[in-house]
Amino acid sequence: MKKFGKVGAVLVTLGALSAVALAGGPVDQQLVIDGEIEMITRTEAPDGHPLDEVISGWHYRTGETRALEADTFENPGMLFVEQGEAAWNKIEGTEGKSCASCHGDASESMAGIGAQYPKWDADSGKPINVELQINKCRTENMGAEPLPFDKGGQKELTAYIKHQSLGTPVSIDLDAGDMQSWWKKGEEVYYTRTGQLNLSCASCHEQNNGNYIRADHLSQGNINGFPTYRLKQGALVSVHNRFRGCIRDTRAEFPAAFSDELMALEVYVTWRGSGLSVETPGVRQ
Amino acid sequence: MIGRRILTASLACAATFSVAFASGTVAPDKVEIVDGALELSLTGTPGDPVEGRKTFANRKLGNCLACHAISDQKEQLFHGEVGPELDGVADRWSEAELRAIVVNSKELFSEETVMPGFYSLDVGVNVRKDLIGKTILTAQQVEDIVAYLTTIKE
Amino acid sequence: MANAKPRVKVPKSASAGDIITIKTLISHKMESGQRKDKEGNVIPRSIINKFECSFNGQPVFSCDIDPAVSANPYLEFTAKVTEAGTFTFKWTDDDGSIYEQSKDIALK
Amino acid sequence: MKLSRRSVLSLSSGAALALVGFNSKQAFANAEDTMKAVMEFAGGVEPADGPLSLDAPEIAENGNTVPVSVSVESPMTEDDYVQSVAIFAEGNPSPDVITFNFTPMSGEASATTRMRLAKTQNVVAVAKTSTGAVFMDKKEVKVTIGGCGG
Repeated sequence: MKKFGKVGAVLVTLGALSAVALAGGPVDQQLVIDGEIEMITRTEAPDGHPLDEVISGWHYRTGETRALEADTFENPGMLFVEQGEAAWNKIEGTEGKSCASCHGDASESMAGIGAQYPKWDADSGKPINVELQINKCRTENMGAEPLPFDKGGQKELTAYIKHQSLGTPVSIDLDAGDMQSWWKKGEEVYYTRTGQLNLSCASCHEQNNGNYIRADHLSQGNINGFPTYRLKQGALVSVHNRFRGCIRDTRAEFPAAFSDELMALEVYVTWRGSGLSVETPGVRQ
Repeated sequence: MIGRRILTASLACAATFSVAFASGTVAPDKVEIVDGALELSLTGTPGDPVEGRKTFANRKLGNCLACHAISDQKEQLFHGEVGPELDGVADRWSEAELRAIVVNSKELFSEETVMPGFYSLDVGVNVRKDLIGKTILTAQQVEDIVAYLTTIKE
Repeated sequence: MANAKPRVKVPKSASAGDIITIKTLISHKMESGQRKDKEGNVIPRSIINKFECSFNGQPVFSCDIDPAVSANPYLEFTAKVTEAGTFTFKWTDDDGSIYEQSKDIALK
Repeated sequence: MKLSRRSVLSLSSGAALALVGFNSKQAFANAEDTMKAVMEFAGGVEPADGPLSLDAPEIAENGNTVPVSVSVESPMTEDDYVQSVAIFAEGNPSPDVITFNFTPMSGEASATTRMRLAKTQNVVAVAKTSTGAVFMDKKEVKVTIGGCGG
């Protein structure tokens, strides 16, 4: 088609403008947290992945933001991880138990665990994430109310649990139960265009990762840093909050947190980031 | 694939409608892109390039700078790079082609393009309730942007 | 703010005459008083407005904070160590709450 | 029920309006207001160029959290030390950001914090010494604009 020739010719000259030129693409740097923990932030994509290399969103942020994540003192997300630790030890519910009553020291009992979620839950016949696993524990073992979405310390406790896997490569078990069909459903959600702006996750994070959309440097949209500290909100942001925010921005109605649609998306997007170190709490723009 | 229209109308046929359309506005579901072009104004009222320049930059309206860089708007910081740079766009495309691209570029390029249709009901699923049946821009805003783009020559 | 909780980083020891770097971070939403809620009402200002650091009772560093400081205020500054002792840190909230922390330092 | 834009936003667990530092539509300060604040801080002394440096990113990834550092070369003795350094933002609703107060026990006159910038603008730092000298430094920080119009 002749029109494509024209478009292609223009693409070559991209970035020639001077109205604040932004350097594109992921930054070539290694993330080492506190000068000790060497993080895997770029790795070969798993079989069947549409991209060759899986890259953490950390590489797409500015030097100042990258530095914040590399230092666990300067990372403001760690304030909330500490609050999550307090929640871990807090006795709640009719059974007089805290998380620690059964699981003890999280640095031992939860090490590496966060890297394996979402996980197949045979009881509900669905995948569950860390947030829902916490609620399952609360209702079944603690005699406590489930935490509502993003409230009651849910983000903090989730971040605390996932932080115990800092550095562990993301690896979810897609052979368990019916995980394959949830993966498939998640893939469908990922590629479905939504809203008046008619965009899918792939429009930005697969087709355009590395490009700037205005001044926003599009990443691959991996979620290995979640719950993540977002500079914009000055707070921890959960995966489902971000999913909903992105879908809303396409000018669409957006699904409920932990709905089947978003759980399937979490399974699929987590898989897309397979092999990346858990960065929780990441620091993003 | 979402509601791609089959192009059946000929240019001559579109021309015969011009009298009827001159006094009114073509509804988005009546727009017919023919051979990658839309010869006739959507409104019959000439576009205003000065308004078009503003609509182009306005983040609530065209938000064109989100994806396209253009030297003519250097006073605006941060131009995106998701779509092609638009310098000299009027040398590469005719007014009728530019109108078609702004209205619904999916009919010219492919369904794969990221560019939204700014005067099209060819949209994604689950459109926000208050926007159902509405286009991103009005017909006149499209005409204004087209008038602006036709001034962008090398 | 009920859950404001400070974090402070001070070296455990230093030689006499060393200038050390101190980092502090406290969780606080720093409501600027310049925003409106969904109903259009101004959300009242609620910030930490003052921070003070002393060493063995002597003032080392302080600051007066305005609403333009980000949520979860971060402060980094230096102190000259002349003797072993205790650093105390104090944050003052608009609502009158005071948050305090202290850290000991030894001489090498 | 017809959902208004506002009610739709309210469904989004407060992500849009409730959490950012400043509202986007409000009056902003300007260079003139800022100079007024500077002169008040400086006690009427005209600031000069001097051993004060202000460090902030050329492009801030997000205007709600912008790192900023100041540093003044000074002997920091009882006789000659930097008393305070104030930071102002020319394009915020109010120019005041923070005032750092030092003592000889500070060892150095340097400090770092994180600030909110409502838009691309100049950031100004002014230092006052115990000997009555006043220095100023200024830097433009470009604040990014998000892609999704929202």
